[in-house]
Amino acid sequence: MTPATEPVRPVDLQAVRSQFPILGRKMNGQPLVFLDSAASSQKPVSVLEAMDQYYLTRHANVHRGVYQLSQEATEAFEQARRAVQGFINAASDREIIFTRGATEGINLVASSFGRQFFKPGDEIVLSRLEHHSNIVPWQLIAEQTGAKIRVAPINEAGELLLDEWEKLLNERTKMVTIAHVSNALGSIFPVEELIAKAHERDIPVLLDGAQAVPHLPVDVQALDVDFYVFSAHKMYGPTGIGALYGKEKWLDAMPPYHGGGEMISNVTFEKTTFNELPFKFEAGTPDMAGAVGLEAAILFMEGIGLDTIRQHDKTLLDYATEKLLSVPDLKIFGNARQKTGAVSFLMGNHHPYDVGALLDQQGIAVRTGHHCTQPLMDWYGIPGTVRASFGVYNNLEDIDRLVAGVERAARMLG
Amino acid sequence: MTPATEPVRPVDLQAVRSQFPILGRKMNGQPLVFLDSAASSQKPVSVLEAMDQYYLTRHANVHRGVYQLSQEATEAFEQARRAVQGFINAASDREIIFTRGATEGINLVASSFGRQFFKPGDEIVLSRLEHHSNIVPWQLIAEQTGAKIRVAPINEAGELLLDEWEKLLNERTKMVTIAHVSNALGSIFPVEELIAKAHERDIPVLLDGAQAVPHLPVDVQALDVDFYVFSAHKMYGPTGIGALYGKEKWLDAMPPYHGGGEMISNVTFEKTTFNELPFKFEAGTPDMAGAVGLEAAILFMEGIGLDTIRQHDKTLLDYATEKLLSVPDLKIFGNARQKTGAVSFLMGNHHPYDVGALLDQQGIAVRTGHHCTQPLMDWYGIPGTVRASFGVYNNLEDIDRLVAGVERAARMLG
Amino acid sequence: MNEIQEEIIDEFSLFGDWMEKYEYIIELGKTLPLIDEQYKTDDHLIRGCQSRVWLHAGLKDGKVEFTADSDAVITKGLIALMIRVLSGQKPEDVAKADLYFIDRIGLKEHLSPTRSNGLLSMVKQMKLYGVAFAARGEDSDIY
Amino acid sequence: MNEIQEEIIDEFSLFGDWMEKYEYIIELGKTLPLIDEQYKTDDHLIRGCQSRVWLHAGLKDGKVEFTADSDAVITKGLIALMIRVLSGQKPEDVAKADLYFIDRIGLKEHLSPTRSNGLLSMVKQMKLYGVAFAARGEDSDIY
Ligand SMILES: Cc1ncc(COP(=O)(O)O)c(C=O)c1O
Ligand SMILES: Cc1ncc(COP(=O)(O)O)c(C=O)c1O
Repeated sequence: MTPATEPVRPVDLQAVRSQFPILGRKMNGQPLVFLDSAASSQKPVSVLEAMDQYYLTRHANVHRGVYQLSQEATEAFEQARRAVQGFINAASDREIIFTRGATEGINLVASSFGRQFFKPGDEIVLSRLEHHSNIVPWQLIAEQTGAKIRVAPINEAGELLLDEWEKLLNERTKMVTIAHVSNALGSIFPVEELIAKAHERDIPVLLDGAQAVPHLPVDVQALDVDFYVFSAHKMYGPTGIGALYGKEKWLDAMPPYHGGGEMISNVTFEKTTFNELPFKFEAGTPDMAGAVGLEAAILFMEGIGLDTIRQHDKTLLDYATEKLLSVPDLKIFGNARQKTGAVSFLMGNHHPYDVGALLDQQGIAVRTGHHCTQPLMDWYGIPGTVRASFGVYNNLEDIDRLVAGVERAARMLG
Repeated sequence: MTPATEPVRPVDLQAVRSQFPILGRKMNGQPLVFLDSAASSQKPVSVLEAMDQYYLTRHANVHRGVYQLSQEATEAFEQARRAVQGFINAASDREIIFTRGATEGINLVASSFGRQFFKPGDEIVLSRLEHHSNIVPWQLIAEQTGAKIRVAPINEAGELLLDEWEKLLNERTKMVTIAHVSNALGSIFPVEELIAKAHERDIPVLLDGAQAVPHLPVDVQALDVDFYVFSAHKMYGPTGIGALYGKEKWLDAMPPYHGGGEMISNVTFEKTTFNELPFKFEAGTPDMAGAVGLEAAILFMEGIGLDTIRQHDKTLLDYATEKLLSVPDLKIFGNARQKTGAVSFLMGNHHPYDVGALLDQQGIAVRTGHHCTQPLMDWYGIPGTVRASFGVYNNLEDIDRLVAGVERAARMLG
Repeated sequence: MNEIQEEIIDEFSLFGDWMEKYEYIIELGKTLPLIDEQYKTDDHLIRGCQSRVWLHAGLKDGKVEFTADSDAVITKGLIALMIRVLSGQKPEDVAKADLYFIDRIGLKEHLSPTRSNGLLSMVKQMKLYGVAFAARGEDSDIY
Repeated sequence: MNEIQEEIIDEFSLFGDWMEKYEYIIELGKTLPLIDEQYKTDDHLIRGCQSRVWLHAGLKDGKVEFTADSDAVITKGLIALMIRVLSGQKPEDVAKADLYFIDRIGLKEHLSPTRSNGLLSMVKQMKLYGVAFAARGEDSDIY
């Protein structure tokens, strides 16, 4: 996030796009323009190959086999863990828990941390623009423990009101849980500042990094963040896997989440003791192939260069913003100074569903609706937006097609 | 499980083995003999191709997209659900919840059913030979709710003592949770009888089918079972996915498990309402590719024929049992009349680790240790066993290699 | 009822491309027999993920009459087509209607359970009204 | 200490195949300086998933002395090798020992963190004893 001192190498779009054969598909007779990567990105061939390779040569159950193949599978799996550790610069691979995705990571922390530390009257602070996955798990644990949720307001532009936010923090605050990047608006939150302020009061902070890792370099040690979650499928990796980073001191203090194989040290009907980190939180046979796929996704991104990815996203976002604003009656939702990955808008008074359906007829895939952020949409007083979001494979032509498609839809809707 | 009236077609081993390139590997200079399918089976190429195909042509996030590609992905995912429904003959696809595997399925039921229905003093009945994944989740919820675990005894052969088991059932019993097939011993439990007896007292029954589905046809409606769980990775499918079957009346009555996207109907900070089945229990972006892989695994098994698979397993098990019993000083653990999939043994007084390590040197992959069934091993008074378990790709030569390997290990260990 | 379906299929066969088809659907939306404002409540709401649909049914002279509304125009147009086919039919016929025209005019995807526009739930609801009226057999409002 | 390692490497270089190697390791198991029964408690247990290992350390004449036991014979043999290298060495040398011989005699896989035989934890524990004795500097038992 520090500005690059030397010029950043641009993306070799042709090389990158050749890794994504799906982009060659036609939809409703038109070449596909895929602008829904924030929901789930496409996967490069290298990720699929890594998983196939794992299955074809190294698969066996992990961690307890005395035989060679099991050892190779374990090594593949643990190497993937170290890749994730490196990707977000965690201090130790013991702090990396594989999960199904961001949602499971948040549920794990809410349930396990919450059952241990939340008391009636305690408070959990989040923001108005959180994804449902960063709201509902806290509602569930709040109901079970008697804790309360406090909602930090944002301004019209989609920026957090820092002063208002700080006023919410007090001695009852037991957790701050907040998006690093908003999926609905693209806002980047000033997380360094938020974390520093929360830590002044000894409040731990969880960052929902689902929309951050595909676009920004993340350094959990530099951030000094307590928990960080993300999903592989939004960063060119497979479905069904993601990671939870947690500071060792917290993970050690938290009770286990699921029970089962792998996470135990000793089981009797009288007393069961639990395994050490990270295994304590990984009950059952893990998704080894998924972990290997996530590692391949990290290699894919690092191969292009995180700076290059960031720069390319900025190019797309700036271009899209400028072009869309030139469309009469089009209103962009979310004008934060710091943004990445997505642009949300409404076309006149037209329902986003109508615009989306007409874009689909033109081969353009965008997301429409509330983007799992109903409280935010309610606050704006709208049913939802049309959201175009970007992957490293998108080009300026995709944006041109989008803008032309929106204009055409607007003409048809009258 | 009904005896076949007409002769069952034998497995075309050459065709089947050609689907598993990993079986051609050499280990420690010897051709691999893979006898650890109960821990995790190998995957046929068709499963990998189905997943690749999904990613290369149909991937997008599911359920909420207005565009074509998202619809195709949703259709692929929901078709996989119907394939699972058909595989176990569930009444409705609303009763099929995708999970990470058997462990997560049991945790989901224990936590969600338990929080709703367990009161202090209530009892959960399971057996002495359960896998840790069917013990620890119940210990965790018992601790939270004040319920108690009652352990049904088995005999030396590894069979449930039906009379003793029945005596454990009473008006405080709120759940019977039991393996369909034992992973450590291979015993098949008389689940029809168990379910009928439990239902006489209105007690719901969960079957841990992790080791059953790879070998036996399962019909949840004929069984009238309340919950059924299994993992894809033990039945030729990918890691990271499995399924929970639950009768609709139970799933409807249970509170949601995880919070997040997909599982909600409406979210406000004041009140969140939940989606209908099966989505209520599937928070977050699901593992679409994993589901497609599970479907491909079902097609693989059905292509061979479940009767053929069952028959082949019986051939392997009978042959292995006979041959191993001919080895002096070798003792088989688990001599239930009904068995499938695995044979567990100890060689004289030798530690299973020693035998396993020497088998590994000969290219033979078996599992050694407690097989995540410590209470069972404690009861036998042994540290563990050596377990050879079978997949549809194993042949009699594999068994011959195993027996020769064990004999050699025994000579070396003296 | 099938005559009406054939009529619609004929109409749509005239369109050269998707644009003309959708322009027509959007036009149709404006002809939708609108639900009385008093019924535009949560009771009459068929919640789809994307667009909301309100539906009301009554029985008049032994025939079912539907009125509806939606916040999305394309959805309105599709409902208008459905109502054109099902309104004014006998309850039994509504209950067992086979709406094959949707497929034939190339709009099947809008009725897929994977499209969360609430349309499929709406068709189900319409048929349920047919069943209910058939069982009661006298003129009335349901809901 | 490295002389002993070289010695072991030489010995193992004589073996034609894995069988002879393992037969030798099994033999070595019988030479393991056994831990005194009184120390065979949970305090001295290094729990691996598969085989259990008990380890005791003392300091005599400024040199570390290890005794141990395991329920698995191959594990015992491997420990015997480790003790042959590390017992009788100065605490500082134990603390910073580089046990390269394991790799050279082709047994590296037994020390992998993915092999849950407790051996890797044992090596760590032995080095920790080295560190502890070096810090104290007088003859004693630890644990
Ligand atoms: C009987 C039994 N139950 C449950 C499990 C847990 O399955 P998984 O690790 O795939 O969740 C296993 C597999 O180890 C098993 O054999
Ligand atoms: C900001 C944010 N948080 C959490 C999630 C949930 O991620 P997943 O569905 O992969 O668990 C998403 C994705 O939809 C998201 O955008």
